[in-house]
Amino acid sequence: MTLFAWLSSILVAVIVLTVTAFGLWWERKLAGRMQSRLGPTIVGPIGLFQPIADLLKLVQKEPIIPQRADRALFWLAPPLTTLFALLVAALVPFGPKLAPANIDVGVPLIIALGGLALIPVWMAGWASHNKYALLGAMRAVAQSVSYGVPLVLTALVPVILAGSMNLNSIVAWQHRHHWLVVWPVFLGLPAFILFILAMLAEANRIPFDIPEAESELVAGVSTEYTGMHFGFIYLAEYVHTLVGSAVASTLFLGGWDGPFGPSVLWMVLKTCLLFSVLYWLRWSLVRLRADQLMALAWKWLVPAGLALVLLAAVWTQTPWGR
Amino acid sequence: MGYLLDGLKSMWTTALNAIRPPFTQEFPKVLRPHPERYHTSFALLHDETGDEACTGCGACARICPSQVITVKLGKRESAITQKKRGYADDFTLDLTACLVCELCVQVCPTDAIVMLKVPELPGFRREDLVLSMPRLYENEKSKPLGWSNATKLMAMQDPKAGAAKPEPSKETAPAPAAAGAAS
Amino acid sequence: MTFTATMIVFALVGALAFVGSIFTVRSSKLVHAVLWLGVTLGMTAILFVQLGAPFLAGIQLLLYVGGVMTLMIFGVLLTKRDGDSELKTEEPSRERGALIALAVFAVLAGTIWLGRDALQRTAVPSLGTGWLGTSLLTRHLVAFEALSALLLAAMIGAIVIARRRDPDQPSEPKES
Amino acid sequence: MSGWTGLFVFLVVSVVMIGGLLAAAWMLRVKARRDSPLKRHAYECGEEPDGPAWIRFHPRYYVVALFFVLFDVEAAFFFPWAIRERALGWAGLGSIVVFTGVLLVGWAYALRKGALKWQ
Repeated sequence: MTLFAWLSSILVAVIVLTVTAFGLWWERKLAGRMQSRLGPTIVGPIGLFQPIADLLKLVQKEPIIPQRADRALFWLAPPLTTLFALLVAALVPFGPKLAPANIDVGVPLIIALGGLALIPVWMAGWASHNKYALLGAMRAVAQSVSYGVPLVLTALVPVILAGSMNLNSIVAWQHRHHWLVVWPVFLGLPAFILFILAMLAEANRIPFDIPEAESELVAGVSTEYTGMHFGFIYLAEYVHTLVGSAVASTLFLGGWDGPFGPSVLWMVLKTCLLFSVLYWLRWSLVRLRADQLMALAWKWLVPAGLALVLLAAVWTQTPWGR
Repeated sequence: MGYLLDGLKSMWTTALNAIRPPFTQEFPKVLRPHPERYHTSFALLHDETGDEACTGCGACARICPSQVITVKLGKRESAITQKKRGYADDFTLDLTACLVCELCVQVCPTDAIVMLKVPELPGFRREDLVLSMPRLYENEKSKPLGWSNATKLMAMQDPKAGAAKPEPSKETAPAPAAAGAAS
Repeated sequence: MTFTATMIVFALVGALAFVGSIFTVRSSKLVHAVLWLGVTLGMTAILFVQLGAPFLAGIQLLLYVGGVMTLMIFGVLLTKRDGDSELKTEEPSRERGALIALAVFAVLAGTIWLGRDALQRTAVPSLGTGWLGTSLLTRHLVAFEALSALLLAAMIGAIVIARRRDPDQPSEPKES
Repeated sequence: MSGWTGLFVFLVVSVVMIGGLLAAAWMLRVKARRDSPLKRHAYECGEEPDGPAWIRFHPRYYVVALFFVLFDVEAAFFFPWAIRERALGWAGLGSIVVFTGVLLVGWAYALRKGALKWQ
């Protein structure tokens, strides 16, 4: 059992980091094509080794700690962001058996850990002793705080329908019935869309990348960072998005459930597809303004999430949902 | 609502772009076809007798708006015609500040300086962009030369004579990738 | 007495929680104190897991480490400080604080010590989250509904306080 | 319990991986020959940094965080109900609707007073 835990943990961590690294390449390639460019082509066949080159470059850079920064927090924050973002991956089942941590309270724990990744982001912004970084950090916190609520509420929809907080049970329920986005479609689809929106906002991705709005805040939290520490902040964002898409496909798209073939493949396929859609969004949409974002969260998403939860509860009481 | 519609529209656009072939070409490996009068970097020529055409008069250095040309005049006997004439003892053209205005070509009394048809590759060091005399003569041999020299340009500007036209270039082959700045 | 992995983790986590709480009190920077508090709260969550209350652990992470920490972070940034000034606790109040802490510790330890037999006899049944939901909505329904009134009071109170300060401050964040 | 062991193991694995990256960055890092104080200035678009960055924020932002905590508390109470939803039936649903309704009064009040705006 313990050996299995070690092996599956190492496997999942390696898979997540590798997919993230090549997700970087894939994003640049995709973004290039969406803008009629080529994307990376030089390093390796069709630029495939670009992330490795990037990593090597980052690793070699000189770490600079600003004069008035809080040295310990400044140094500690970026690795911690990556750690928390990565930890969520442990809870996602990549197959009926392949989940490093199959925990009964999976859903609240995933949301809690995902929200936790925010504290080191704020630490980074505060420790930099830079106005842009602090403003970015404050925006990041306020934004994630607002989007945490719809995130929890929409995650409750599959919990109510499946009657369990265990992610594996939720997938098994979808396996027995049907994927949640398919039916009940009036519940599953809006919840899925809301979940994706909230997840994007929590991971600070476009169209909700207000905390690092380049045109206003230089680079937000990462303004003062160099080298691998900058890399960690960057990596955390990508890991967050990747794991977020994995969670979304687990909760709404049936997770490892597929008509044929190995279950891991289906999970990876769904995750990567969702990941690509998120990049498609990223390279198509413009950034919202901070106040628009807050208004969207509190005026629309929170009541919509509540309505979905109550609707799901009503649905389970009706003869069709029992 | 407007944001949603615009967002969907732009997503449609990016999706269409993604399945179209890209416009970008990989510059050093693939070159776009250039117009006839495309010109960059320079070369110094030899005349029909095989001697250096430059007489070191310095007209190019004087007209150059950004003063990137330095010519050192020297007088000596030609090794081929055994006549005493002017030579450029040294000729340097600094491309870092060159405007590519082609004035030096226009004023050259002996058609000694012409421009090249292939783009110069960027260099890794500043010295890569300074064209010394050996490099300028080397360019004559190794690079495709541009159409224009002083005589042709003057003929083109003459209102009476039918304007000379640049000949259509036969050469479209890309330059060897590494042969640019490194010499 | 044999040492199992569970016990080692328990000892480590407990020690970290202890260290965290000490530094929470001793830090001279407010932000450090808040972050150390976060460490303590997070370690408490792990202790909850070890005590067989995983849902409580999740909620601890979600509400305390995620929520209350955020709240305190915002709270810290509302305080007026001149640059890098440090927190100082005056000598007598520090001593008094230590005394009170010791007293509370003595009471807690004494209670546990006196009730040790009863504690060992009644092993806490692991009833699970579902049981919690059922009892909340049936037996403790009144308390549950009263809770919403409490939350409502907190909301309205916060709004009123935030709005009262409005006139004497410009809408932009002001530098101290 | 085994799931938690797995989580712990995963934590160890990720700490080792991130630590490895940090160690690699530490070993391979380039050291500048000369240390310039200018390099360590906070970035302010090339200007001298002016005043401390740790500024005071408006209490309005505190309200947003408080609302988050309160709604999260609400959601936390939803979870135990959610997994027993079918068994608790309409009565449970009714209690939850009342619970939510009371909180929505506060929400409506906040919206009317404009307390959740981020400016």
